[in-house]
Amino acid sequence: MEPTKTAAVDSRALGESVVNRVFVTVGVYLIAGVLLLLGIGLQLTGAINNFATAQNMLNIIDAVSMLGIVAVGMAFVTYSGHYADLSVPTTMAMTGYVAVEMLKYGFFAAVAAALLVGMVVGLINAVAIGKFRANPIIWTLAVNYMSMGVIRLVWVNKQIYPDMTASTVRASQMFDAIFRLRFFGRIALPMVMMIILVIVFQFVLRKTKFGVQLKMTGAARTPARFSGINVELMIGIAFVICALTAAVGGLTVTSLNRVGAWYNGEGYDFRAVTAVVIGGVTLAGGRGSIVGVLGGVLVIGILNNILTLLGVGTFSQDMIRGAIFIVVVFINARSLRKMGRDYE
Amino acid sequence: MNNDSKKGRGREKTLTFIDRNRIFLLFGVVFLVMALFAPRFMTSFNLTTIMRTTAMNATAAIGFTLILIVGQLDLSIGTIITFAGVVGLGLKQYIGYGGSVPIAILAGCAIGLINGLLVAKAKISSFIVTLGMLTLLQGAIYTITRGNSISLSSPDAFAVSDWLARMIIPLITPRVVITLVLVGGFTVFLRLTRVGRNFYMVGGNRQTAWLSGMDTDLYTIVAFVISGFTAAVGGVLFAMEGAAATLNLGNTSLMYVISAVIIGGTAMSGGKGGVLKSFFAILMLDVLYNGIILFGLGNEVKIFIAGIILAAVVLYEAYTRYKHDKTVGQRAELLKEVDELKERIKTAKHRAAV
Amino acid sequence: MKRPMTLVLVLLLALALPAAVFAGGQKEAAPGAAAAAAGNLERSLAVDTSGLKSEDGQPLIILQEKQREVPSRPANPDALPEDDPLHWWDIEFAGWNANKQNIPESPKDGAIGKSIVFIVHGDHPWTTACTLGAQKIANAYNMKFKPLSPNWDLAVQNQMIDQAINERPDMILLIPLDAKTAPQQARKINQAGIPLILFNTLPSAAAMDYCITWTGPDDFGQFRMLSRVWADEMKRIHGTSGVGVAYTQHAPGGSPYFARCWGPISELSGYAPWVKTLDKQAPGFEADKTMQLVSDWLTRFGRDLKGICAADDSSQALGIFEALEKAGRRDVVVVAAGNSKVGMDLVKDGKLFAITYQTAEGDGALAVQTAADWFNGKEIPPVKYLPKHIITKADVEDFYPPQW
Amino acid sequence: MSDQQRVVALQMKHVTKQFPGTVAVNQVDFDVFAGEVHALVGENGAGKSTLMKMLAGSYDDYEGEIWIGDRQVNLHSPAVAKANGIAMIYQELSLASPISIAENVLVGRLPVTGLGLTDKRRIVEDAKNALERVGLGHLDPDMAIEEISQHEAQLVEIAKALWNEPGILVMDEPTSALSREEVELLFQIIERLKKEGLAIVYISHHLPEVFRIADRVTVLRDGKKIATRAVAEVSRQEVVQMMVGKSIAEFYRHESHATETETLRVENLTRFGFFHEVSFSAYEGEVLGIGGLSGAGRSELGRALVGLDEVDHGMVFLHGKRLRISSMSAAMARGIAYLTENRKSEGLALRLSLRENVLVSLVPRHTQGGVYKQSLGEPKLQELIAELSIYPPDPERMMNNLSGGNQQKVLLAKWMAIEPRVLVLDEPTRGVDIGAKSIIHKSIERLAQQGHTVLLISSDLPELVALSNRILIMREGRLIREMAKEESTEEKVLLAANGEGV
Repeated sequence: MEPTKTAAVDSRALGESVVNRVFVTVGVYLIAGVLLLLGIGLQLTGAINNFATAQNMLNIIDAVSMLGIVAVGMAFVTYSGHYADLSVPTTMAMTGYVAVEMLKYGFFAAVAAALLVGMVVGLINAVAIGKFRANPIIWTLAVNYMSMGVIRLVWVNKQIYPDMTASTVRASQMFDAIFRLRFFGRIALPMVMMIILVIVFQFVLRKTKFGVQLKMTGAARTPARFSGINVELMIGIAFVICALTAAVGGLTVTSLNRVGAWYNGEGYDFRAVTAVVIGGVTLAGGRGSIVGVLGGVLVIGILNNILTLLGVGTFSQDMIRGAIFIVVVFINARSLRKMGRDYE
Repeated sequence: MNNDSKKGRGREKTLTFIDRNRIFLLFGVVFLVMALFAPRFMTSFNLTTIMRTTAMNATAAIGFTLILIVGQLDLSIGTIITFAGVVGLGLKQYIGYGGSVPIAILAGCAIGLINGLLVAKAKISSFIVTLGMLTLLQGAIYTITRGNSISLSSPDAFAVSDWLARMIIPLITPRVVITLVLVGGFTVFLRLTRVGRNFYMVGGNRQTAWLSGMDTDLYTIVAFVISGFTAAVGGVLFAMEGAAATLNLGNTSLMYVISAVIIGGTAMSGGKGGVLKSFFAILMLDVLYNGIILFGLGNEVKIFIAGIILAAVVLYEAYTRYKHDKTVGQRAELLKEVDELKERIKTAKHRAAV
Repeated sequence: MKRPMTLVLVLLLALALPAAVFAGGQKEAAPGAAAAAAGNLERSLAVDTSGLKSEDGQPLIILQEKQREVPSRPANPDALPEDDPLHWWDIEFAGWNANKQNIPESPKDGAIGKSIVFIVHGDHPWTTACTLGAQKIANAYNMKFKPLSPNWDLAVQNQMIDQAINERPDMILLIPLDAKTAPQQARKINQAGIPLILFNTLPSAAAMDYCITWTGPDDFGQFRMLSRVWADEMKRIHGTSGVGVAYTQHAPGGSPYFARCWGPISELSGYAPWVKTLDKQAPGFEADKTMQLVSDWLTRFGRDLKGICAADDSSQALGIFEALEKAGRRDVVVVAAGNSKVGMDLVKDGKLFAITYQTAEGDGALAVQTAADWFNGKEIPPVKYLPKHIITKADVEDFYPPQW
Repeated sequence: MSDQQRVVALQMKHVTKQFPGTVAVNQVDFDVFAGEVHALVGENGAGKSTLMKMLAGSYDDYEGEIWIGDRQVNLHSPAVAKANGIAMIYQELSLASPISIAENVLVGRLPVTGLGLTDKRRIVEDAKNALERVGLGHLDPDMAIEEISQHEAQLVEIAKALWNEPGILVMDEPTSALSREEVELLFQIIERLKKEGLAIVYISHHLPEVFRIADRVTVLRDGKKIATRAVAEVSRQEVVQMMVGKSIAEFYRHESHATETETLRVENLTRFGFFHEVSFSAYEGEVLGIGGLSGAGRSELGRALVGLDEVDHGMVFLHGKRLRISSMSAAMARGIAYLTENRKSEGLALRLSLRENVLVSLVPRHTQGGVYKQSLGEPKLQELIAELSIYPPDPERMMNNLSGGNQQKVLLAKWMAIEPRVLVLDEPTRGVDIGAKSIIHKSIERLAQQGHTVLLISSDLPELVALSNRILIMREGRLIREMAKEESTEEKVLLAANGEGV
């Protein structure tokens, strides 16, 4: 935050090196590409095998599709300049519980109820953060505690099973299918959901009134307000979207685990933020894209894949992941600054 | 500017004073309730237990408070706690506590230094840096220990842990003393020394601080180093008292400390807050939890109440700011006539109606 | 302006001290006094818990007919290679060579009316079941039963131990949060002169010196059993050539992390040397992470991967199956620990070949039963295992409804 | 100024400072005598602020020599600058809002006791003294900056600078947020400091002020020094010419386009504690000036008109129809817009591009069936860039990389884009150079010509008088007077604003 140089700077001056330009435009996909090449290279040297196969690529996407679903929603919060929604994990768990409970009224009741839970949590955050400007990190943390408390109080440390609560076998089968349904025998439903969400939200972010106004809101809240934008609403919607995707993610995780448990969704908060930020959505807000977030998610997937194929232990993987995370963000921020597209 | 506005400000000031010190009141209330109703709460043994429980997080909270004061965030304290514990005990069998403890603490500082450099010099958001560091350290811990938590069952190790846990006088054990000394020291440092005040200035307005000749980067880095230091101290002492370092020693500390420090009244926005407040906030939470256990209630209650308190505090702060923003700049002399004006409006409406 | 605050605090402490004295005085008149009543022992001995059942219809307490025989400890286990069963002696047989230190004498006045504090490691459906089982026995003896759960937080568990000591119950039963921290915890309780029984999590040897006994699953033993069944099945399907296996490990800290991976490895090194260990990873208890891990394994090892041994039969097992489904690999033989509902359903569908019988209720029950026996003055062995049993499709039905 | 006291306090010898792509300050010579006020004028981007930041030690890579008295110094960090007795008063307030006034004033020089611990009592005392000097004796030094008003803060800023007992005092637009009274007070302070032998550098766009207070004036243009003259020997016109390079009339009274058709009527509009019972009407093609001291409630009135603040009482009519304005977007939809006085904090998203900042106002209008079509705004954007000659004319350029003047043009463009029927302009030319100023004035006139109604809130009296067809005077939250164009002169407005004269 050193005094910023407002003196007119003309484009010749700015460090528009090829690298920067490429990075700012294709952003994270550059990294994804590099990783893919790395993988192929390793395969050629025989260090790993079967990397460049359709099967493996699908595995990678499968592995991250749930993370993707959540991250896409989280992106809106970050984009609105509010860092992260830490209430996501418990929201996921709670939707799981409620959905499984509601299976006794059939599958669709369950899904509806789950989304309703997401909606409610989202609205709570929306009011507190959007209207009263509570600090997003702390507030969502508090909400996370409270809803966890609620879960524990209501379901007293029991976990509940779809096939036991469901009224009909069909209902529980359908619930089971949320994660397992496959198109053309291989394309899993979560993958499809992720892709659809990415497409829809990319459109929302870029082409709709909401998207454009959210950008202004995220980049500069007060000026946005003084431009006739209903910033409270914009931020509110962002949090609701986040909570809703968390609900969808919660449904999927619960369907995968075949059990409503409070540990479903654990760790998804920071994992999602990581993906979002790697994907080029800056914490300063108003910058980045949903497609970029998809890229971020893929980068994480490819990285894990390569490391496991190399036989790197789970724990060493964390170290590498942490380091790469910092580096990527650094490069991204730096090239933005050099391009004069941003300042500290 | 006339007397009325001055009076108004006087009133405002009293309120802000209460507001600024709310954590002490909060602590008082919680303590009183427990003292009166919780069975066996008021035994010197139990109170000592509370102090001992407080020690680790309270120590870590010192650095974290400082981090918030300079307007940054440190998500890595939890893993630093663990890391220090693991290093401190892991190296003991080779070089003894005399060597391993300093190394563990230095390690903490070093991690803080790296965080600080990345934030201040590479200009990456502290949220990112420390989040990455969290993941990285977690991996490092598991890798170097190969999944073994570390325990010492040698007599001298037990001797040390007994010494640390020994009750000197009610409420006070050596480990508690160390914590209290650190808390006291940093409170004085931040409140009463120029350098200490400068941290607030850096957090309050980085540019001002820089223009008044402070090396803001340096202050930021130092804050992170101190955060690493206090976390490490907390971790290694805890591990020594337990004569064992588990690999998730500090996992719960991060959220715990964040909540406490915020409840204590230190602002995420920087430039506000204090170590003593954070300490009492931690103490308050521990008293609360202790009481909850004494009542025989489960975690669900504990988690829920923690959430409520945190939420209440955050909302309260947000709402007061919300109100403040609405009224800032009002003219006292105009406010005086508001009632009379309202009256006139009402009658006018009335006449219109008739 | 600071004064009011300080005043409040001073006032509080002023209030506090008399209260402390009062509470302190009252403390001595602790429960258990009732137990002194004559004839209590007889009545206690008369109580019969053998009839009690777990939710899964199994008897709550199945006593091991014969205790397992313990090989003599090698001079220096760590010197031996990791795939040598004796390398793990200190973990596997922790407690058998314990030299007990000032263990309190049994009052021999009967278990009825005794007060026990029951500290587990953290909230989990397993824990809930375990506590339920313990409760059943406690009720049978009409004990004052206080369960505490530190929610997987070591600092909190230590605090709970202190508070338990402060309550001065007749006995403390403890699941150490971590094997390595157990000694100091046990030692503290021991020094406070309160009888202690450790259970479930096998602590490191030093802890055994300070407790009456340890009760719980014979993790190593069970996995040695499991691994043999597993090897046989793989042999039946794939023969003995090119059989590679991988392990999804338990979370680090505690014996399961080793028992459920090195148990089989060291066992098979003798029983079925033709089984090659390809990899072992700890994806945590998250289905999606496990799924990714196993998918990558399948990519990496392809057909060489013939078997997977999971440290957990719910999330991990599910993850494994989603991965196998996708790869269309029905031939991989999978075994896992624990009998959660999810796991048993998988066994029923023939997806999971075998799981170990880990009665959660029995775990808690055995601990309390042992406590009762001690109060009743019975002889207590240094280590008391839960029964070992391997559940396969053949008998899985007997274990429904699941405990959790 | 007699010769014996002409000691050179500060001398800059052909100093140069380059930014990537531009030479902000180019071979400039500049000196200040002890006990004189040396004004530094020039358009935005002329290099004034850069030159001063150089003095403040903000740059460690300038070229050339700087002499303080007879020592050459390297002002490579603010610390060094302070050590050499240089104090700055910044345009953007450099105060830490969560921190107490006292500590802001005494920052870096907190009094300490023997133990090296800060001395609470003396902190308060010293702060009080410092505040006394700028007429803020009534403020409680323990209050946080965020609790006091903006012009109070501006004075605190000055108190802070003076407290360092500098040998050289640099003031960058010190009056931008001050009311007339406070400006007078400031000038008295400056006079006193002159007598105490301080060397004062005074940067301002406000030529009247310059001619009122300065002894010498130096003109910069495009980073180069044009000339240094004694104020006594130069006329406003000449200075203006030197600044813009060509001769333009600084102000011109433009003829009225006001019609009889009423656009806006306000009745008893009241926001408790801010402004009470304000009533007036404005007509098509009229520029309606609103004069008064800062803090008189003018901005609040403007904000209320567009629904940024909710109103407690009163009615607003647009073309005779009662308006119930729930939000600013509603107001915009009805054709009322408000240009804020705080360009940086409320006006522009500095991280976003020129295009995004201008077109944001058009987003609702160009959204069809939920889809926003940016392309629809393109022609308008180009047109406005041309009309306001925004430089550089690159819609992709991030706002932060534009000079203040151009930023202000963009802000205006944002509101001209929606062609509002009523446009409320709050200090439309604050801190803007003469070139930009005249362009903005032309656009205002153009709006009027085309029948828009402009409410012009301005503390710049010449501007207010020159542009307005009528002038309303607000004082302490009330509308106290209306002046027809004929009778309105700077002096009358000023008197009225201060509650004097009839």
